[in-house]
Amino acid sequence: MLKISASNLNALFDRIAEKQTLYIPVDREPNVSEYKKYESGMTMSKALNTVRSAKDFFFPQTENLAEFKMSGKTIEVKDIRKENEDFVVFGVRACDARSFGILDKVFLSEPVDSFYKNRRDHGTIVTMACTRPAETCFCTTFGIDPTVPGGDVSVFFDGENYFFLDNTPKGEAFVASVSDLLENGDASKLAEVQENARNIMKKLPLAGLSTDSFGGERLMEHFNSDKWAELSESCFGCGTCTFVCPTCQCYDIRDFDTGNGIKRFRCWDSCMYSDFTKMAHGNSRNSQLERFRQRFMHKLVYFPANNDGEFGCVGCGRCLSKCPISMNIVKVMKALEDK
Amino acid sequence: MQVNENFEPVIVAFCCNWCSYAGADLSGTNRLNYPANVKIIRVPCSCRVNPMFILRAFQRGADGVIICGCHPGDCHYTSGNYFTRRRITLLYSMLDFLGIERNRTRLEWVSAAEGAKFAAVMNQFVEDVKKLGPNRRLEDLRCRKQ
Amino acid sequence: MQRIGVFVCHCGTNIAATVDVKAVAEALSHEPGVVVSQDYQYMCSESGQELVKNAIKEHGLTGVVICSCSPRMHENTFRKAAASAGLNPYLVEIANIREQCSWIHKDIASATDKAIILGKAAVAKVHLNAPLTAGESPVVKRALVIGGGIAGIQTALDIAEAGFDVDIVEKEPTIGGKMAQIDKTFPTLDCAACILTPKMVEASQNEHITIHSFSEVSDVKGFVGNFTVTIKKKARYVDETKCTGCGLCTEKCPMKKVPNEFNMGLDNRTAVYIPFAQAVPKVATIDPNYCMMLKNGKCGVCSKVCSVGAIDYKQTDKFIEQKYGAIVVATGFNPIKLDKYDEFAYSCCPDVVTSLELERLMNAAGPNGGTLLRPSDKTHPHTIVFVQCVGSRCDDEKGKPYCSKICCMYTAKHAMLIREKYPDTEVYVFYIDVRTPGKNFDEFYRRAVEQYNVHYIKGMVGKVTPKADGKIDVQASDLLANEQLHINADMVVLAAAIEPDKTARPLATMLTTQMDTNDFFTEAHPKLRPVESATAGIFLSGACQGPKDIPETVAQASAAAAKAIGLLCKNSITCNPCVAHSDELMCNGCSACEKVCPYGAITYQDKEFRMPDRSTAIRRVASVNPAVCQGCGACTVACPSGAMDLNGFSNSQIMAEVDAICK
Amino acid sequence: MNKNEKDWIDITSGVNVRKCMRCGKCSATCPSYDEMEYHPHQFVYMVEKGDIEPLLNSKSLYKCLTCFACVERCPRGVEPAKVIEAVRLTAVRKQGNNHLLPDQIPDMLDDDLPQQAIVTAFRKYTK
Amino acid sequence: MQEAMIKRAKELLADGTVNRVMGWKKGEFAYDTTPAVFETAEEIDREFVYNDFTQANQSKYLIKESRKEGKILALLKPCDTYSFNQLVKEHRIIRENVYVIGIPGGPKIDIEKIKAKGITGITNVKNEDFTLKIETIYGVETMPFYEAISVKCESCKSKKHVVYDELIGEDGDVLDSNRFDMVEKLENMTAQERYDFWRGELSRCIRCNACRNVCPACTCENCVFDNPKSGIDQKAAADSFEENMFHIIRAFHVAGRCTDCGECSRVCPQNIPLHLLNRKFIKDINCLYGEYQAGADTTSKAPLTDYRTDDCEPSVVHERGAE
Repeated sequence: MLKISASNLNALFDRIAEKQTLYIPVDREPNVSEYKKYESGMTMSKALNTVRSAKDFFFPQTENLAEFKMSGKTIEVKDIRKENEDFVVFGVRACDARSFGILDKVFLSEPVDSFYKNRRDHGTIVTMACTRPAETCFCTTFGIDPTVPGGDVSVFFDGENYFFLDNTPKGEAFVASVSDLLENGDASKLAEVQENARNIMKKLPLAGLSTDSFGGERLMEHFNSDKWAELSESCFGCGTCTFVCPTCQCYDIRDFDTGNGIKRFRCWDSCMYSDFTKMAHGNSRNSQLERFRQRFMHKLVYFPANNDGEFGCVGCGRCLSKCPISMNIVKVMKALEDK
Repeated sequence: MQVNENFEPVIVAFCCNWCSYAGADLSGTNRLNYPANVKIIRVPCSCRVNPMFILRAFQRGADGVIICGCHPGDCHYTSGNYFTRRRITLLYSMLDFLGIERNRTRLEWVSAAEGAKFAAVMNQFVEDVKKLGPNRRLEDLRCRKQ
Repeated sequence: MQRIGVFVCHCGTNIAATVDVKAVAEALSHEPGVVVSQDYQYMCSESGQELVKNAIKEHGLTGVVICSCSPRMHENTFRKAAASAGLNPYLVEIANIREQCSWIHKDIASATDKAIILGKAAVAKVHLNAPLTAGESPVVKRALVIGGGIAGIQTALDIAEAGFDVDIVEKEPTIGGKMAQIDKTFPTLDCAACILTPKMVEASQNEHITIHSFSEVSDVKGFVGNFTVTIKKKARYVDETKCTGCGLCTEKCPMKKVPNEFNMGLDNRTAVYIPFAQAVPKVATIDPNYCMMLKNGKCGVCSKVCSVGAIDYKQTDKFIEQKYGAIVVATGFNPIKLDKYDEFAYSCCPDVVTSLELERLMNAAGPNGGTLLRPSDKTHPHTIVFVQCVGSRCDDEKGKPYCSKICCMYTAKHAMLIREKYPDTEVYVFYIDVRTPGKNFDEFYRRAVEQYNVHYIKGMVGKVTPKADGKIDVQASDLLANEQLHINADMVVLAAAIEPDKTARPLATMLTTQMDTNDFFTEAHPKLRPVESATAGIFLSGACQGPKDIPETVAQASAAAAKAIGLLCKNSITCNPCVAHSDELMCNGCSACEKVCPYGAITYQDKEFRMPDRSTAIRRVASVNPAVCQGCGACTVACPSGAMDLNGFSNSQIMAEVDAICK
Repeated sequence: MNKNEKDWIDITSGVNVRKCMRCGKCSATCPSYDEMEYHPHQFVYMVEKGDIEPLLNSKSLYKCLTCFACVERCPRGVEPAKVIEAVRLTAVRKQGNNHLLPDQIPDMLDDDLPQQAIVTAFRKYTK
Repeated sequence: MQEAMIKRAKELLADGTVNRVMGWKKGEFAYDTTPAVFETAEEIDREFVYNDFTQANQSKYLIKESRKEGKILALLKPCDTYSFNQLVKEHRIIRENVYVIGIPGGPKIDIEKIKAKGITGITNVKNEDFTLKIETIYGVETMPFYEAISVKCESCKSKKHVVYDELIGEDGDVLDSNRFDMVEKLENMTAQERYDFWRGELSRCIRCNACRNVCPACTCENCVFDNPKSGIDQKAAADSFEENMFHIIRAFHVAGRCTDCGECSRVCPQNIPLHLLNRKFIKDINCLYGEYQAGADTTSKAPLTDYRTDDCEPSVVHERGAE
């Protein structure tokens, strides 16, 4: 397997950054990491995962869709679409890597979201296998093996060297473009590292969590559950869970009058918000209970119902650590599951 | 600081109907010059000026915002400008705290008789804002003129 | 879709000389919604207005922008023109391109650019203008006068004269106030009682006047034309309707050692009393602090002697509620307390008196039957020293910063009266300045000096020391002679500063009227609206607004009456439609707006609402009384929810202007 | 008229002499009035005019007992005693030396003299 | 402490004083407690928790809860009592429908501070003599208690309960807090430095609205930022201006009403020190208009709905500190 030693990693980054924009996770504060555009000398974070997910690169929080301008009494529409430049996201974890599959189902099915597709076409996802999962991790619940992270290229770390495994043609091209920096290496230690990580996963507090009680066929039962009242009681209706979630894909389209023309943009929206999908008649989900239920029903029931049983959650655990009042999908699943 | 001679700042002035707007009228009646950069918005009382309006002006490309009201104690509505004074003091303090240049904001008391003061205040304010250059710290890039 | 007309005025050359008016009209014609854009020589002229009116009709305009002189000049002109053409007058906006553009700029290009921007701002605003209708609110044809002194009496008589019902609320058992205590009046030296008491009687007999004596205002609600006032009628333990004022009870009452407030405590009265012979209403009152029957249930003499059975020991405070269209405040004044002025020995020497006490000492109905005697030993004083400005014009917290205005004149009066009646008495007046503006006032003062030989000395008294022989040493400076004087006096009279009555401050809170730091009521405008408070429907009469002598008080009382009559004559009041309004669905009832409203126009109500989730909820929400709101907008900024907005200057309108200017 | 001197007195006394409304209550109340050539109100008035030279040369300076009766009673808060004090200080400084030196004190010391008097004397007669 | 609270809560439920109890519910881990309403003694026995991690300010829930049938028991920490009082003052909470027990407050622990040490896989946290013993799947770690104290508790303003019907434990005093230190430090920076600082912080904002939705002073029926009619509604921190606008206006709307409970910073997923904006206003109000603590009572006039005729002019802002 091709490898690079940990000490040479930055040389690799420099090389990538010569040709494309490279994003790597860096520490903002100790063990709090975020993706940053790579600049020479940056150190990759050792934190397990970034605060915000990697979906931002393909489905940014806001993006302009079109522009109009009133000149006199006529309206001129400006098409601002343009081909994206190539970029690389390095260090994506297995959970986030899986989330692209979920987002693709939404944005790449007909009608194709050309803005999303443009970014997907030009972005290379380099993943990083997990060795030290946290107590909030539950990706295995959704059948994800964090030691085999996927993406265009999977990267494994055995403590000394980073090993590269391409999974797609795009990944193959990527590895080829940096192959002169890589060398063939002994990957024998990797299996041990992976086995070790898998064993830890089994010991995690949420290891026993199962999706058995969920899926499209359980719609009415869960929808009508009397547990929602209690579960949603303390929800403040903020969008934290939604915005840190790698799979949440809802957005709103708005017009912004700049004074010199209109910019039509879309921005993330959250089904937890009181004005989500507000229409002329008002709001379709008027209570926080309904809104709260919507978010979890979507991930656990509606999404699998429409997508061959695939759940809309990847178990990254971000919402577990970020919810202001510590209410989250795990608590919902545990409350609703068959006892 | 270098002054860009070609820079013509956009200045929004909120003037209360009873004193400052009349003061501005008086400076016109007396043909006292002040730069055309200043555009006045008439409000019933300085206490009608919502911090939102001030921020909105900066968002949309204003380089300076000035509020003018009756002198304390002379408010047509007896107490409006006292509230203005507290609100605007705190708002300006917050803008300062966020690192926005101090001279982009001002509050002045101009009575209906102080046409000369109105012109002098505006001349000074425009000059101060010119020295600062265009508002970059509190603008909305989307609104920048192409 | 809006159909907006823009009309650019040349104002002769006033605008056209510096602003290219044709270019302005051309530029504005391209603004969204503008269907007609014209310029004209004089837009405010008859034919200019015709142009606007015709355009409104011809193009079916929904909004009009006039680019012309200041709105303070002709806004009303154009609003009226629009109204006559069938357009709501509040759909007219003015862009001020004269005072704020053509007159201040010399460069045609930049002035034209600015005029276009101002025009665009007005167009942007007029897009959001809403038709407004001035509301009307009915007027209750009854007035309340608070205070039954000469100010209140005069106001009440004048209002009654005009045919309106008027109630006087007086906190003392009788009306009459301070003037009833005064002996003679300057500068004519006629007897105060002789001119006041007929007015008191007239008030009591006027069919339109109701006197609530021994009563206080305890609550005021409502607004101009429609106040609801709760009046507390304090228990006087005597049935007013039965008492004939015969005075037998006062003669028989065994409790005779009650300090007589009417005579400034210089003599005593009984526990059941009638303040003075000409009291109106002439009804006895029992003082519960001294009445033995009320204190410990032993006595009951008055009840036994009263032939009409008017005594009622079980009487309690009664509250009556009444509606009024106008309220006149006439709460008057009091001399300040002098206990902080140790140097004048007022607290320790009975022969150091205030001027008001001297009035009683000299009054025929006073404690000495009109003979001036020293309070200490009832001997005739041969040397009397008057001290001016005691507590007036004082910078410190002991006194008042203002001039009490009346002291110079009444001191001259006192000096003159004493010299007239007791020519053997030497009278010294220590003054800082003698202030005598007023008809026949200076002549009066000069008479005191020239004809009556009163010794006026420029300088202040520094120290008053009672001596063992009963005399009083007055140490003072004569500034003109530059010497220090010691006068061996028999009496010292202090011209104490006057201050507003203590009841005025809580009353002002109830009325939501403004007061200055000295607790004088603030007039709506110091020159042009001197008898109105800033709160509509509340008028000011007499010394509650500032120190005044009797002629001035009466003049102001009649002026306040005239203003009140002007209001009461109307069947309804037209309200300014540019007032605040609350969006009840947004309001969260936090009370911030109420706290900043200078007019008390905002009240809260619990209302039932249908909530978005189809449930119903009782919510506390603000509502603005459009008759009271003056449209300042303070509440709109205090409201964090954005529930409060102002007609004519709405958030969206102002922001549209901002946007247009910054574009 | 010595403007500097007047400014100096204004500063050292901390008194705004223009607040005086010429009522003369300070002089009326002054226990040392008869001892003085210039009286408290004159100090205030003359300092306001800038007519300071006569005051500096007058014994009146040292007649003020600093009893503060004038300060207490002045209705305008002018504080004449402080003005007199400031003039006195001007005089002391002008002459370049103190009127009282510490060395002289033991000779002058009277056993009955209260401590306060010594302190007061120092305040009055030294820089 | 937890036992005493449970005992008293059950008593009050049993004697009918209240029909509900507002408390905290145990989570999946040692630290993820959730505010919850309990209706039965069984629920309380099973799930009620009060420990070093029960940080959430519960006063905001009481707006809704106090409008329901019957009386609710609120267990309020000293800081929560200020928020509660302020909400009573603003007529948001119906005081009669809440039975308040004052309970001792923090210092509470911020789990993020433990995680910042690189400690992960946390299964339990024990406080043993001010040393935290953190059990993880990777072994046991220790750290000093004080290093894990949450930001809001680090600069606690008061240990005094300003409102309560009864107390469990002792009442404390208003503290001489260091809470303005950071504000002062920023004030002493140059304008450019301050600008850079706040750009660095606010540019991270993702407009999740957690700060606003958790804030006990933000109780509008409909926030201006959600109301298209307000003209300033925004859904996203689309650029630097909107980040500024949102946080300035929010701080302004709560100025004089913010009780400095610190929830805004606690819940921010991006760790923006939002409380500094509120503290800046509190500090200014204290300096310019006299000491004022929102929530300390229910009668005083709030500084922004009050004035003095001799208030300072806004120019003081321009005349003090560094430019």
